Amino acid sequence: MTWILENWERFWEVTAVHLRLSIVPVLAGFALSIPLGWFASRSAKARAVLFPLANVLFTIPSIALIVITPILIGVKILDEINVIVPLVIYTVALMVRSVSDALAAVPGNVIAAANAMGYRPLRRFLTVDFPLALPVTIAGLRVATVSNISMVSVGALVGLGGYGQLFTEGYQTDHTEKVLAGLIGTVVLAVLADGLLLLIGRLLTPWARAGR
Amino acid sequence: GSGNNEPAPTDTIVVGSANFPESRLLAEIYAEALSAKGVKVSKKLNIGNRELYYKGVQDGSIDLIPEYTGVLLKHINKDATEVGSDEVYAALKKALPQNLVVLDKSAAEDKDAVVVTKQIAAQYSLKSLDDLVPYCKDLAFGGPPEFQNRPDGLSGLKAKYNCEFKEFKSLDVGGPVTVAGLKDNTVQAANLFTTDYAIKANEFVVLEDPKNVFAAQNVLPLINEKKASQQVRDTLNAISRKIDTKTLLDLNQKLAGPDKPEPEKVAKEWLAGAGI
Amino acid sequence: MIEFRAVTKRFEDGTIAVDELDLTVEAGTITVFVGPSGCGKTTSLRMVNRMIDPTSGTILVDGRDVLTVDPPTLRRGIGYVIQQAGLFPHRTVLDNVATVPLLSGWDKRRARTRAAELLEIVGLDPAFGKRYPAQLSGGQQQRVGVARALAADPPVLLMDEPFSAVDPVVREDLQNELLRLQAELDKTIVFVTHDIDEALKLGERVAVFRKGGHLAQYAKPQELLSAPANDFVASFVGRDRGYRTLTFLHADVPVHPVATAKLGERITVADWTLVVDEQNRPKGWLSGVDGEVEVGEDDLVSGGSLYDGSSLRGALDAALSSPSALGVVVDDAGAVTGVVKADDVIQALAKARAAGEVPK
Amino acid sequence: MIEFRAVTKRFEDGTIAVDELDLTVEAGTITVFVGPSGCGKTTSLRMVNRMIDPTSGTILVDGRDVLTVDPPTLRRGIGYVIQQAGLFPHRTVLDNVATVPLLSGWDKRRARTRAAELLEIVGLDPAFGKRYPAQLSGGQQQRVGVARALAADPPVLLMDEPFSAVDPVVREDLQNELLRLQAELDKTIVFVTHDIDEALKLGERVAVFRKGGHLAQYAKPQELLSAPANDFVASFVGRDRGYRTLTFLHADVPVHPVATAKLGERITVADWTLVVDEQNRPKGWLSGVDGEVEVGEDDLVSGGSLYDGSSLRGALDAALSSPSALGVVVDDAGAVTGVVKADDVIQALAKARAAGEVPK
Amino acid sequence: MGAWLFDPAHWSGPTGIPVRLLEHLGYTLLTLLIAAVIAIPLGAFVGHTGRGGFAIVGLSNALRALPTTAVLILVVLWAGLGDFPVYVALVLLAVPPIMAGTYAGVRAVDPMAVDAARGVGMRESGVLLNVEIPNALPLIYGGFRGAALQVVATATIAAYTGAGGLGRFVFDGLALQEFGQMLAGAVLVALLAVLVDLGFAGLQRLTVSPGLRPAGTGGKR
Ligand SMILES: Nc1ncnc2c1ncn2[C@@H]1O[C@H](COP(=O)(O)OP(=O)(O)OP(=O)(O)O)[C@@H](O)[C@H]1O
Ligand SMILES: Nc1ncnc2c1ncn2[C@@H]1O[C@H](COP(=O)(O)OP(=O)(O)OP(=O)(O)O)[C@@H](O)[C@H]1O
Ligand SMILES: [Mg+2]
Ligand SMILES: [Mg+2]
Repeated sequence: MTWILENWERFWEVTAVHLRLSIVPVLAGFALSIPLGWFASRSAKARAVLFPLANVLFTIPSIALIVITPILIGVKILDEINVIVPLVIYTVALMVRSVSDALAAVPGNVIAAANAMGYRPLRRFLTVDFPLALPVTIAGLRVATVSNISMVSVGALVGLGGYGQLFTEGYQTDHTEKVLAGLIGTVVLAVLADGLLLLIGRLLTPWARAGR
Repeated sequence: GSGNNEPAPTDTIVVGSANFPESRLLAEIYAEALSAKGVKVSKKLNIGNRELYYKGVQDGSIDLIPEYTGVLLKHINKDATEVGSDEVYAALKKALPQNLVVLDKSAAEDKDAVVVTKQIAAQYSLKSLDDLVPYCKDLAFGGPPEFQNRPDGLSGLKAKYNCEFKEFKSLDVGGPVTVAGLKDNTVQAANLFTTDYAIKANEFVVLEDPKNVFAAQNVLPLINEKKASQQVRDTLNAISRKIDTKTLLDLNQKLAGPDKPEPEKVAKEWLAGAGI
Repeated sequence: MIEFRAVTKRFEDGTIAVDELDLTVEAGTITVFVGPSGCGKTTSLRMVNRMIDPTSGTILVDGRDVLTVDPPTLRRGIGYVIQQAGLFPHRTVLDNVATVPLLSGWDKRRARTRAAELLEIVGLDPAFGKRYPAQLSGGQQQRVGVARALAADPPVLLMDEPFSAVDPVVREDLQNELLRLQAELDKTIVFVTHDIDEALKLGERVAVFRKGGHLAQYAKPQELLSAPANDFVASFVGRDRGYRTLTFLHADVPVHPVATAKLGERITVADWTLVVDEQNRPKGWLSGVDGEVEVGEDDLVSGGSLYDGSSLRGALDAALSSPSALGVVVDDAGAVTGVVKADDVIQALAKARAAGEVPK
Repeated sequence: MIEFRAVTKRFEDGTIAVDELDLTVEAGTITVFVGPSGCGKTTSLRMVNRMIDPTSGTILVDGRDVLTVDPPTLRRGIGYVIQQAGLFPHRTVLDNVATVPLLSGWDKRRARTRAAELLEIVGLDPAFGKRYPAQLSGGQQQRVGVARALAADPPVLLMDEPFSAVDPVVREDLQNELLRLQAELDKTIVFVTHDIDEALKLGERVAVFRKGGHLAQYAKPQELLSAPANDFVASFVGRDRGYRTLTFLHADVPVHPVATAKLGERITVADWTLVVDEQNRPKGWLSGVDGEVEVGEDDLVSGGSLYDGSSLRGALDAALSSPSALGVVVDDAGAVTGVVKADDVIQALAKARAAGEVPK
Repeated sequence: MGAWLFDPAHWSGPTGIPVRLLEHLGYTLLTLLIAAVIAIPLGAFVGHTGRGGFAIVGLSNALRALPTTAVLILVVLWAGLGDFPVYVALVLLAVPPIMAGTYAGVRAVDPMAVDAARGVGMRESGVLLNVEIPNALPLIYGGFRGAALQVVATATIAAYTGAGGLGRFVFDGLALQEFGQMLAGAVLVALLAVLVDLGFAGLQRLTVSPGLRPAGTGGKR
């Protein structure tokens, strides 16, 4: 803790990087997984392809992915994109299933009622299916966000890891406090993000707590 | 300091470092000195290993990084055989691609070395690698993964000393895992760097290398040719003149000290003390 | 008016859910589809608003072939109420009701004002508007479902077992409410149920389906009871169909005078005497006693059901349930006007039959 | 025998679910708890096997205070059947039924043999034993639920709305099955429902609860109908209570001879003639015609319900539903034995009343 | 990559692919075993009592946030080299999904079945062991298989501390600039993950009651 207080500026700096590197992939991955999840919820064939694919993508070691990404998309080796792309992939791999499950769990009679009232598909998805899928989706998003915050640290490999920097440095200098500082930072950030999403979820789904 | 994503303006020098304390410290010294001279500097420190950051130097992600003559030469040219300080330096200059240059080399050396604990040294009466030869086959050796295949690694030890270890354990690059491995006797000999304060702190014994398996490793700046203005060259060369191995040892000791100061701070102090 | 013309629905797996259905639902009436589980009631209903498209045949709503209308547009003009209401759990009651007007492009304020009106029409306090569906009882949810279906003032209303999830008491309330609404708003309603009592109560006409999507009988309720087309219909409408037929008969039954007495009076009773209160409302019966007695609460035998002049069924039950075998007749204020006898009811039934008022 | 002595249950949130309940369930009978939703039926039932513990008061099962018995042990001696059966989805039907014997330490083989027997007892093919609950229909699941509860041969059976999730036809089957079982096995059964018809049909005695956990009336079914304790009970047992009372009366009604004719015969009919088939089973009525006619299918007026000699209710309905006002009486083979008249039923009722057979 | 992967030299000896695969599998299985022993009782208990659900979800999310490498390093610094730090890091990784799956599974068991279990006279332990857990198995497996995927993927970090496993190929490939080796390592990891998942899918088929299969696969209806 004292390390954090004494090196507040540095800590704040890595925190900012860590935040940026985790928020961007979460948002991008979430946005991508909505159409994919929707697709999976509608088609057993899509599920049969997407879910195992997601599993396999998820198992690719992040180090490998970070090193391969620049070769695949042709950017500089030290670009943040090389951390962001793998994290987006992991996020999508995690979220596709959540979104698909969430959409599949929307009660059939509600969907029937919406159709019967004359909703067209897009509007129905945006104003009925998706809002009703929010609680489950957000539960998945919480997991994905937290995992992302944890995984950003591997970016330290290319000098980009946010708190991951503190781990390498602390480690190299046998400086446990620094490692702990990064660890505490990561967990606090994750818990805050988790809490924030929980809160957002509650605000967005006031009906979920209505009634008994 | 840490990277940000905007491409650095052309007049700014991006200073990088590898992810070990000495490299970071040297980078801080370079950066601090340059900015004191009014050069615009940004830092991108702690980039993994040479494989990664050298690509960064090549593709222009970073412009300047502290390097070691021997390993850099081997990195560029696997088959280089030079070992002496000046020969290595000369070969290196020749081997570098067009857009990169190295400035003057310093006297400071941070070499690979084979290190054993005091107990092992006593048990087998070891002083130099020659003494180790009869026991190689009984000992486990720890080092970074790349040590296995390098000419200045296991293959060199075999070729020049005919020393083949019982087992090789992939550990980290002269870092705490290797130190821990030595301490808990997981490995009996290991690859550390000569300026590592851990050697002193743990009373490890550095074995002499009479047959020069390990090439000279003089510290020097590797820089993008376009960014190497005369002012920059002068500043960095001035630094190199002031650094010797003793300096490195002292600085590393400071970094490893009980208060674990930030390299930036240590760099500033040293620069002030050195009058640069 | 809704017309099914030779409508068949065959699902992909080969199930024939509806088979050559010919049926006309008159405008401004409640038509009920009944039948055992899986007989094609829901399928028939959902073909009207194109939730399902028929395999062959034509469905006309007010003369227009539904297949020529784009489904969302068609559906906005047809109210649809389903079991357990199918309310949107994520919207307030008011916004649930305002759904169709909003979809049809009304502005928010107008849609909400209309929704609030509708809540009143279905008998809900507008204060419920701010709640979420989960905060309502089953019966209240059903009312919201009906309000939502009525929101765009559609001439046609489809209701698929809307009341099956609520308890019997609330269910009766909802049924009465629906009859009242229909009388007021004059919609064309198709109502699906598998409860024959509900069908008989609500339907101006009742279509009895049997397995395989066949129409077994399509008739007025009294006709189903008195002249079931076949054994299937007869067994489906169940026991008690003679008794139930009486529900639909409103023939006059002679009302006989009855001896009454007030509590505390001293009287001599030879036969059954009806004890009444100050407002002449029945309190119970006093059976024949010897000599003069003071009329006390304790001597009363509690009475049977009361007959308010509605149908022969009420008259007969009043007589059957009365300890004196005399059914007490009351006026709107609940005051005794006389008694009816079971024999008279049976004669009235015979007369009604002779006059052809009971369908054969 | 189950005794409730001044039993009160007040939940943590202050709800009084059961209020000072005093009630004795006789051994070897079916007692039904009815009442509107939330009136404390389930709570009362669950206090018997200590799924809920009372706030005050005592419950005795066969003379033993249940609070003195450790709940799992107590429960193994009391069968419990709940809505939708509550079967264990992960166990086969046979293993579901064998649950209690296994818990009580029977060896596996014996428990399974017993379970197979029980499946037969509740009318299920033992081949169902290998299936999982999800592979059964609702009605079959209910039977398994009953079999499971019977497995340890407990003297007492608690059933909480066990049949409410199945459709009306299956429900009637299950009710009949239960009556048969009870006659065979002579258990003490407490049965909860909110369907008054079910209560009247199954209960030897019926306890009517009202909101707040009060016992409104505890009586035999016919007494509830003919002498409801108060307006709440009267309105709860509903309209038609006079007519329903007839269900419990088995007085003799005179059977009159009737003119019959066979299809294709040439006859002269002056009055209503009952047309029968070769086995003397009723086909329909032929109304009075002038001159001689050949009896053809087309001239028949379809008949009403048939009277099989059970209760006065059936007799009256047969008469009321018949186009000739004559209720057709049939024997077990379905052959016509004569006709009954509504008047006779009404007289039989009066006689029964006079004889005190109808409770006051 | 293909060249590296199919080079027979890489398929034998103490540092060959089969040995590394087995080592990796070993880390994975032991980790999962330890994690299951910790997480299943915890999740089941909280699911059974219904108390502390909020805490369990929060805790498992917080645990997920722990960067595995950092934990590994920290434990190495404290406890020295060896397998111990690897297992600590991997177990911490595996616990959250298993715990969350178990909790959710037990919560999702049909309350009617649980009520019936008490009603027939099962004790609380019996309710949990004989009804709740068997019925929660599909979701428990869900969490478990998720954890298995993550552990297989992450067990590569064992190489970081000099231990074996397929991570060796990834780390060595990286250090030696042999992308073929690195990619081969990654592919082998993915392959092993698929195999492990298939294995657990088979185990799931064997141990989950057919009565719990989604309608259609459980036999005729
Ligand atoms: N999408 C479908 N695919 C195949 N068969 C179907 C489909 N929908 C309904 N069926 C079948 O068509 C028949 C009629 O179904 P429908 O839902 O219309 O019956 P219902 O009379 O409404 O029954 P219930 O009273 O149970 O609601 C049934 O046999 C049913 O299984
Ligand atoms: N655990 C509980 N905590 C608080 N109140 C409860 C609880 N269980 C039941 N109640 C309340 O006690 C009252 C009686 O409930 P009970 O379940 O016995 O009614 P019921 O007659 O079985 O109703 P239903 O016909 O709906 O099953 C109700 O008001 C109910 O809300
Ligand atoms: Mg239906
Ligand atoms: Mg209940």
